[in-house]
Amino acid sequence: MKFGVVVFPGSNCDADCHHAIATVTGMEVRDVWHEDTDISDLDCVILPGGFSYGDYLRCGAVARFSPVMKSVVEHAAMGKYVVGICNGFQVLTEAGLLPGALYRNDHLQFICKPQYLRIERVDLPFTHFYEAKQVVSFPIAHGEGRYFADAETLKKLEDNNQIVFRYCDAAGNVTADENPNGSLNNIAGICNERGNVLGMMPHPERVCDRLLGGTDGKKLFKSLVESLHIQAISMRGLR
Amino acid sequence: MAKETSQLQVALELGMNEQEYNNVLGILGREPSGTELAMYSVEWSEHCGYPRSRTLLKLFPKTGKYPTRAEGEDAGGIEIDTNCYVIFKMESHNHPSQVEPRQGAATGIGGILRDIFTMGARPVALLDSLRFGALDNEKTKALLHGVVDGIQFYGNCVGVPTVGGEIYFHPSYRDNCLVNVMAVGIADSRYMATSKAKGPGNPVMVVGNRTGRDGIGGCSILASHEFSEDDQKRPTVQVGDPFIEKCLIEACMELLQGDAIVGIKDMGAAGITCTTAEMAESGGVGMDIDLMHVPMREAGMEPWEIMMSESQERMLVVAKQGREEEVIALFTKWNLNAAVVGHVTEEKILRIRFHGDIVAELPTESLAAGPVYYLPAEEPEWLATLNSTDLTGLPLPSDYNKVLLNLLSTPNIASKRWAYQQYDHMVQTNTVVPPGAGDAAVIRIKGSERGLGMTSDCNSRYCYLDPYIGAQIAVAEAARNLVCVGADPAAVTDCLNFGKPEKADRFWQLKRGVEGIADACRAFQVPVVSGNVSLYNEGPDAAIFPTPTIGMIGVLEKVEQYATMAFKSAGQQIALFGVTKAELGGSEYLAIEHNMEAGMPPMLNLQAELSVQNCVLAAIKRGLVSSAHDCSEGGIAVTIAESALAGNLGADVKLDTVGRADMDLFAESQSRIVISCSADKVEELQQLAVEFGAPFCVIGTTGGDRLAITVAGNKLIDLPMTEVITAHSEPIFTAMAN
Amino acid sequence: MLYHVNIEITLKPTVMDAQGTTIERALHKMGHESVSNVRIGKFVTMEIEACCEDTAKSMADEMCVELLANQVIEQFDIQVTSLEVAA
Amino acid sequence: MLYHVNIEITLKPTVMDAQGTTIERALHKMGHESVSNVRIGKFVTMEIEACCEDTAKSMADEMCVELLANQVIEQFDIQVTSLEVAA
Ligand SMILES: Nc1ncnc2c1ncn2[C@@H]1O[C@H](COP(=O)(O)OP(=O)(O)O)[C@@H](O)[C@H]1O
Ligand SMILES: [Mg+2]
Repeated sequence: MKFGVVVFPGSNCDADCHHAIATVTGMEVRDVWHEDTDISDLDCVILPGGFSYGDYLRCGAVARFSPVMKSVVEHAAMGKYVVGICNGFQVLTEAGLLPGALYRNDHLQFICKPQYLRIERVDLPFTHFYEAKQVVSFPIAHGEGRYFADAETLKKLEDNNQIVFRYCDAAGNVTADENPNGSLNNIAGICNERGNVLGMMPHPERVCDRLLGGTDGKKLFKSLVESLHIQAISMRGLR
Repeated sequence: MAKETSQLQVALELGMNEQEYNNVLGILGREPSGTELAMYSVEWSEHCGYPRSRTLLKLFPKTGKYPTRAEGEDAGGIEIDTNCYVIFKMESHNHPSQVEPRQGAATGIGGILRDIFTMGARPVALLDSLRFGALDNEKTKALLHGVVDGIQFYGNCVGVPTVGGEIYFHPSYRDNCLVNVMAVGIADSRYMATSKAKGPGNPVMVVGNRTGRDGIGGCSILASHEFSEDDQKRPTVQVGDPFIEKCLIEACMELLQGDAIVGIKDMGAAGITCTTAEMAESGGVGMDIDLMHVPMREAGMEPWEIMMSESQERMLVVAKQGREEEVIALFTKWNLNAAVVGHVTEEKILRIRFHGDIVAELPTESLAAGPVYYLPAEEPEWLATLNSTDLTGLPLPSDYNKVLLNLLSTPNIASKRWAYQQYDHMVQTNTVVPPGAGDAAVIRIKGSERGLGMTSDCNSRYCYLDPYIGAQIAVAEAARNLVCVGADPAAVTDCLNFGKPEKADRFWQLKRGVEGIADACRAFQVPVVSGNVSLYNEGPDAAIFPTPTIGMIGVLEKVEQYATMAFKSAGQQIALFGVTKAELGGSEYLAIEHNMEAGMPPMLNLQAELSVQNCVLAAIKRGLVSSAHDCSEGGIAVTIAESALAGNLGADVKLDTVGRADMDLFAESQSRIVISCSADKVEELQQLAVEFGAPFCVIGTTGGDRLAITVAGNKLIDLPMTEVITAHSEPIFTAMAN
Repeated sequence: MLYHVNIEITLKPTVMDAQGTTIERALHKMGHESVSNVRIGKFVTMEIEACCEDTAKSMADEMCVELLANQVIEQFDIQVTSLEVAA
Repeated sequence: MLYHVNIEITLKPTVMDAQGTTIERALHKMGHESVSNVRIGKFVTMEIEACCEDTAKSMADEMCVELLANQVIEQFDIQVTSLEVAA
């Protein structure tokens, strides 16, 4: 069971993800330089936060053309897992692996703070250790996390239950006041139809240690490991 | 060269004086070239050579509790664990920020970060100490907005958390804001780098960004004629790119893991001039450089422009002969330039070539051997009267609730969340005590059980009233803030922001300030490992308040043993370490309610301070304390209010009187810390206090949704917490809302 | 032939432009009340070597679709001008 | 009269445009080798109610100096076109 964390020039949460996943899951984690194209050894690819290529032009716009992204697209097509966090989420939308786009926060400022999220789906490889509608606190830290999709795409997302996290208050109420960036429908994270690609603005890797004020993020990575187990077993079953 | 101007005129235009020009003639035995003059003018300037402050800086202690490295490099540090060094430094970017706040602040961060990683230390934290004019006018708001935007723009992208700092507002900074940035790095002593050039024949390389006409406006006197009327060609502000800096950090860290290089130095002021001169000088060698090989951003640059350029995100590297390809390959991997521009020479001459001819050729030492000035110092005549102002006759407030709310909402005391929530203060996943949670920030060090506390402090009003005591208080308060988060005060960096040193009263302030820092640091056994001097901070009518900003690092033996300032649960005991004195001089209360900035600053007894600090630190380590918060601006009333609002818990407190209720509540007496603890810990705390000889008394309990403070039997303060919270949390958001 | 290409990229009308409205508000506050309809966009200028104007245009178009614009939220407009007098 | 104003804001030629360089490199990597001199700027469009074109222009000029452009590192260019046929 192996995780890979992609390192683009300008990524700055790569080491954080590496550390969090290794300590929480005890699994093997390796860094993947953005020019490497062989990621066949990986079960799950993480696209970390940061400012890939300085976020020039648009966040994630240039990173999407890094050689590794071809392989990430194939990796996803095989049904393997991909998680994009913050800048990684932006890369996934730019690459078309997830619908919609992320742009400048409505208040036009970068914002870094703990943020309550409601978990909308717990039947996913990323979330099955959480309880339905559970409220968790993950930090956000972004200037361009405002989620947008045209009306029909948005309807499709809602109809297929592709919204995984929504910004909410401590009690789980999804209100405009709790929306930190103007995202449509308070969207903080979504998955693709197949449910193997996840994109989210909040940072689970930042809440994996009591010392840092929270451990709500652990279950996300533990869920993944568990799912990989099950997947491995069922695959063996097929032979 | 503009022929009709004599070289002496040029020298004067470059800010040299006649004596300095004659020194140059003496050294070279001939008329200097324009490039040579430019090089001497920066190397001998206050900015690089410290001719006016160098002698004072010698007063600072260079050793302390922890093994210290404080000499010879851009930044210094202490060893906090086997092979684990903390490297840190503070630097000012005041004038650039006043001209262009966003880029000024941004490039300030870029510069201080390079000072850290050039030594082989990975930057792990940033703090920024900011000072502006009164927040009531649009110009100040624009400056604050621009500076904070520059810090978030550069700091967030480069991936170093901004975990602390301070923001003060005072009219004396209206035309000269202060932007002091402190960077902290962690180095494995086995991979630490030096900035000494060694080994004749070794290649000298310029790596990182390309060189353009950034920040050379000051030298435009040297412009040849076809350029000189068009200053568009010479932007005087540097423009920073945090993405390039991030790549540069990673490339340098990778480079220093190997052994391909001999030395490395970051380019700051007068980039190639300073780095070649200082690396050669400290290595006792010379260099032969050909500017033709420097990677350029624009065509047609003149040699002196290339030598003076302050283009950002560049380093000078001395590699080992035959290893240059490795170095180039490594930087190319990160899309950065790397080019061999010359080599180290036996002979201690700095020789600069351009298009085949030699444009500068000077003895290496001569650049470092600049003049030293001993300036007259004189106490300002207005000070004595100001100090002896009689404050005993002041009218007492009629409504103490109102006074407390006013204090909580003055921009100097109100929450700075508006600023720090724009900073990524969590990246690198080490931030244990984030901004707003304690008196100092605490970060963990992955792979070590140690933790690091860090803070920056200076109450410049105290320094204005008495620079010696004010500077001592800055050191004492920084240490106290560290103690309040459970950290043992360990080492200091400083940034000396003062006025024009040629004015005797300004120089007196500088001298007394330095003496105050030096004496206080000795008392705390903390070395001054690094720092920076920023003089000539003057508005049209007066100098800024003297501002010797102190940056201090503390060590937590076990990072889990940290403390914060929030009351944790209802029904806990509130206690005070230290004593309140009958003093109001220099207090925020005096300024806000009586609009006076007079009297003497609070008195400071370093022994009393140490007993309180050592006692509280011991108490925190033993787990006796639920919260700790020191008394500073606004006095004990504000301290209690802040612990209450941070925990969203009320409090009921009873205080004795020193004679005047406004003193009991708002005096800024030093060496005081308010803690909370569970009732069953009180006795042990009492014993501990006796052991350490620290005054201690229980003053109240936590709980409820009101803040009540009774003085000598009269309930003077009684407010719903909601009101307290609003007063403190909203003012700066409101002021900055467009 | 060498062509100068100017590409204007703006948010689609259906995408809320917080920047434009904020700046409009600021301008009004500064006393420029007669200003309305403020919108912010970015533009990219470049030179393209191509056989003819249409090719240059279609190349620019391709670059916009691939990289320069994100058509989920943005629309773009391309202007091509020749930098040489046709032979 | 109502005027349409188009303001182009670019970095001064001597100021580093790392963004432009990075985008150019990306375009080359994507096979658009014939592209050069890529520079990126922002533009602001607005409508101004003014007595005459010159007034509109000078108002826009003021706005650039005060708010829209940072003249330390940026330069700007203003185009004014009337939206009505003069009476
Ligand atoms: N006020 C000060 N206190 C202690 N050290 C100082 C002070 N000012 C400068 N220094 C030290 O002098 C050396 C040169 O400082 P500086 O010129 O700021 O470095 P840089 O070359 O990075 O600009 C550094 O080691 C710095 O720490
Ligand atoms: Mg330096």
